[in-house]
Amino acid sequence: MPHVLASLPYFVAGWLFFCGLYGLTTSRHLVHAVISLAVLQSSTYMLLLGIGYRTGGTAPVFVDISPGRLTVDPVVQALMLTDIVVEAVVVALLLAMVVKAYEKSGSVSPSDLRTLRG
Amino acid sequence: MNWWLWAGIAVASCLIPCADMCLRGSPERRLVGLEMTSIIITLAMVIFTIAFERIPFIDLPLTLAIMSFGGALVFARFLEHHL
Amino acid sequence: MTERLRARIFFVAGFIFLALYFCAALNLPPWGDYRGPYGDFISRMVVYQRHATDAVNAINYDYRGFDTLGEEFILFTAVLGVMMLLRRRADTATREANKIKETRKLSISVQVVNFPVFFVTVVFGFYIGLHGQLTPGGGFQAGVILASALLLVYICENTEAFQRITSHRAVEVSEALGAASYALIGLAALCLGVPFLTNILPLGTTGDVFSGGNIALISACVGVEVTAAFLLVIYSYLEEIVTGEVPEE
Amino acid sequence: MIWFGAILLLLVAISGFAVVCTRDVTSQVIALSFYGLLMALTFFFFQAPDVALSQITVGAVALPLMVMLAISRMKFRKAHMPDSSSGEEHD
Repeated sequence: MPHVLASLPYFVAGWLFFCGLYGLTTSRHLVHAVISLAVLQSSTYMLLLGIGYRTGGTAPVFVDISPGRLTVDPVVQALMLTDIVVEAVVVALLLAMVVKAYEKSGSVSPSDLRTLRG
Repeated sequence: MNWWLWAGIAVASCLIPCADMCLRGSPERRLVGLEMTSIIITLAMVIFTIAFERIPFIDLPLTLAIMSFGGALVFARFLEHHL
Repeated sequence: MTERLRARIFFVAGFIFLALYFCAALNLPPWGDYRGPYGDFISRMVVYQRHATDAVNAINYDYRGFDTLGEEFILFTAVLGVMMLLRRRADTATREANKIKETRKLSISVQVVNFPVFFVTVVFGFYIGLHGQLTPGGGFQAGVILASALLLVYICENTEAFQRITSHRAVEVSEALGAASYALIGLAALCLGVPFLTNILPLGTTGDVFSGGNIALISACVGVEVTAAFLLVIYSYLEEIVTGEVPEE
Repeated sequence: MIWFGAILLLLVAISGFAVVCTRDVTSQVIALSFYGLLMALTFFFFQAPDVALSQITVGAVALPLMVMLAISRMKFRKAHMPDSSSGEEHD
């Protein structure tokens, strides 16, 4: 494998993390901040995908192949799988807080949440 | 490297104009790009299933085909009524 | 702190983080050169040990079942939070008294297409959920598919039916039951004198629908819970819009 | 084959950045859905079909749906309570 590609998924994961943080710090809309958080969370999927992949490996589903075949790592895939579904509900919880904050204060800007000021 | 893989790559390379449609412009323009994207990804997944010679993977494009119908209606309706 | 100052501080810190992370990533094992032992061990053993052909679901619902139990309770708690924040009418009597104000009509072609698609989606959701131990699938995905099938009922403007289904008490009960029965399956193993969440059911023939022992059962419980969870979340958001009234605080 | 995977990863990186940079929330939801579909294809290509399946169901439909429900509820509240922007002093 060419040397340029040897760390590419790790770079992409770090880049997505950076993008999510950028969106969070500069957001002027609470829903925008929540979506940025979802992008930030997807960086972990990229990292795990990069770690578990193996050149020439196939998926660990043994319906039509014999168990001796070289496969990619099933453990990191199991880590990702539940997290993706739970992520959607956690995003729903955060958005419920956003809706509530909007109903109380009439604003969606994070800088208008005066009670959060330290 | 077999021919199916090349075919899948050719279909999936159509995602680049879709990315342009989805990531710039008004919401309606983006919605058109999104529908095209789900069609192209369904096709690409079918072809990659044949290329990898793993038949159980065919469940995924099937799911995407079914879910994208509901997804399209949801997006269209919310854009029309509520947003 | 002004917005520009915050952005400036972020850019300094962010680029330092990015540079340090990229340096660290260069020393990770190269992509495609996985060396960990656990994945290989499970890939070789799963068919003999559990008679299940999908290693990922075998890990999720059996080898790492305790962890998935935790994840499921995160889901449960998050749905609880959404309902606490957004819902106001708890008792069924006032809920049934609410009139539906939304009377817009969709084009007839969409309504005609919707019914068969709803049917196919429900059947497909059951297929995905019950074949989790054999092919890619399982309870988590099946739950989302089934919930989106019921969302189609709302989309084709049959708002009354949607409200009657999702505001029914059975949805809340089945969410709680789905979460509880996962823990009860684990406790059943304890009653037989083996550790929590041990696979106690007969393993069956490899490749059969009734194989893998506990895996299919736990997957079904998770499917019930995820379906109910998504329906509850969707209805919590839509309640005001569907009933068309904003309650006084 | 590995070059195609690399291009796919770069496309994910670009569209992730584009999702974050979109300031209009309604447009951002659709960009997020595109990003989820692209992630699903990436998972599929790198031999993770289970993860791709949950990414298809959640990332393409459920996650954007949650955001749209929240936005539409906020719009609905705005349309039906014109005086709510004055701010009710709770707690």
